[in-house]
Amino acid sequence: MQFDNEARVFFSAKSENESFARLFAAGFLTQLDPTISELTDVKTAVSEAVTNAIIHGYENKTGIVELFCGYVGKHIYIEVADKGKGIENVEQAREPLYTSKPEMERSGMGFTIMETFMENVRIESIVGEGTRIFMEKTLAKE
Amino acid sequence: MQFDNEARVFFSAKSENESFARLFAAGFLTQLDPTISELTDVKTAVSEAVTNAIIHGYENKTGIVELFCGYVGKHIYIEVADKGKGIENVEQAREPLYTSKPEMERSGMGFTIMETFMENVRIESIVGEGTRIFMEKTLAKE
Amino acid sequence: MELKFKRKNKTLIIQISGEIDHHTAAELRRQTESALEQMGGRNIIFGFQEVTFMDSSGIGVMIGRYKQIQSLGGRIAIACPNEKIEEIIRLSGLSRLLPSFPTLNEAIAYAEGRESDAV
Amino acid sequence: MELKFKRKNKTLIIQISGEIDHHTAAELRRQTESALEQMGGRNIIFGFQEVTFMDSSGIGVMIGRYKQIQSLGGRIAIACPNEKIEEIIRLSGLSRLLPSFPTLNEAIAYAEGRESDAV
Ligand SMILES: Nc1ncnc2c1ncn2[C@@H]1O[C@H](COP(=O)(O)OP(=O)(O)O)[C@@H](O)[C@H]1O
Ligand SMILES: Nc1ncnc2c1ncn2[C@@H]1O[C@H](COP(=O)(O)OP(=O)(O)O)[C@@H](O)[C@H]1O
Repeated sequence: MQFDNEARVFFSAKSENESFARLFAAGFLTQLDPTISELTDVKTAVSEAVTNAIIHGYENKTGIVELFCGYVGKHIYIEVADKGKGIENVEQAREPLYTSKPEMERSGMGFTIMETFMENVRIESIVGEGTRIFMEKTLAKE
Repeated sequence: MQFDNEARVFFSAKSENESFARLFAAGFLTQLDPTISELTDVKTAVSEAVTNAIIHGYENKTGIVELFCGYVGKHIYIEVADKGKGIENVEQAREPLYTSKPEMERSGMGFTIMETFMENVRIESIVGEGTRIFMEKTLAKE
Repeated sequence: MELKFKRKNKTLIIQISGEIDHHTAAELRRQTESALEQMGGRNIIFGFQEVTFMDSSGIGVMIGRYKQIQSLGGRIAIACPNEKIEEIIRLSGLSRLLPSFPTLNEAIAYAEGRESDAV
Repeated sequence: MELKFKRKNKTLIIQISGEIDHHTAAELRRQTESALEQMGGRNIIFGFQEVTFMDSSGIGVMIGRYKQIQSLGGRIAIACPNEKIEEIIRLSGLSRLLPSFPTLNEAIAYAEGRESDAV
């Protein structure tokens, strides 16, 4: 895929980096002059996926999270990936309110929020190898 | 090297991304609670190195710039790399006011600024393969 | 994220400013529990006036507190969330358990069981 | 980066706000040249009051303008740079060609050749 502009970051799977990941996505995409609402949608979806990589993928152990942002015109592409434990049942994971970690006070709303705030959310996951989330969004043209 | 926290980004060699690169470094390092002066030093050095990768390394053609930020305690490590044309004479390149592109109104102060605002600036460059700049800085402990 | 705690009648009011994510949610949970212990209170109001960001980690914390409070017969309400945060609460189907109000006074009235006063 | 141009006597005053880097320097150069053509002026003052960041690309643009202006017998001055930006100017050894002043009035006095007025 040929992007107009792209950035791919690899960072430590630490919860301090969740806000950094949002800043990264927002900072890169401001070039497209998005609305505040669009920017919040992307930040929220990125936050969900990055948090999942840290707490579910790596279960708070060390690891590296990958975050990609790219765009063609007003169409943006986001990927979030980890090389953690993977998802056994992707259908179940996508269900609203389903969480494998209720003891950590997770709400099970992560994927639902990604699907609501972004378009075409795709999950690729192999147990024992890791997970990659693909998301897209078309920004309003002014 | 084992870092307390690290982030490595690869982005398109476009001048729009110079401000993004500064935001990236500043956003990552705010976790260390630097002074505004320290943050400006790092942003300025990153800006110089990233600009050099874009205009000298790739000569404004397409390419990917790499920027790494990591820290151990209050000691920070920055790397900026390109796979561009490389530097023939590194000694000369480091000289204040030397520039190979005076017609572009370059001042030749890039490396001098990196050396003033950061510590241990090291240049690795191979003609035809690319350039990698290493910089360090120890932040004041409060 | 920064928190300010205030007790009014039987209600603990928690004014949150900044971002609520998984990283700060742990702190929100810890401090809310210790404020409940030290300051007491049967109801909780989360003041969202100055919350600039929240993801589903915030929902998790609020459901957790709802379960605690509900067993004591108390109520939880959310005051002044922005539009996007209200959408996240609505999505989670929590609007009935954790209703949102545009003003702090309306949230207090609900929490103290005097809805009609505020209307 | 945003630019505001004003003409005062023989001096073109350019108020810059935002960040000056290689990306914005091209615009600073272009707009300064076209303002000189349209509005005239023998001297230039770069107002740095609202400049939040500058790297060596800014030095390049200012040296370029210095060469242009000098050949016409004019002067260039910098008004209200912050400490870090002054350090960059000093490093480049440009303080004599492009002197900095803490106020716009002092910069104008220098540019118009009436330094003594301002002291
Ligand atoms: N990156 C990941 N690696 C492994 N498992 C994941 C990952 N992301 C999500 N999951 C699984 O999918 C479930 C649902 O995720 P989500 O909807 O985000 O809810 P929550 O994070 O609140 O549990 C998680 O509880 C977890 O079991
Ligand atoms: N990444 C790079 N790739 C190739 N050449 C470089 C690179 N960085 C610097 N150089 C060379 O070193 C010279 C001096 O660099 P610098 O001090 O930053 O000044 P300037 O960018 O103003 O020319 C440049 O003019 C260029 O010839």
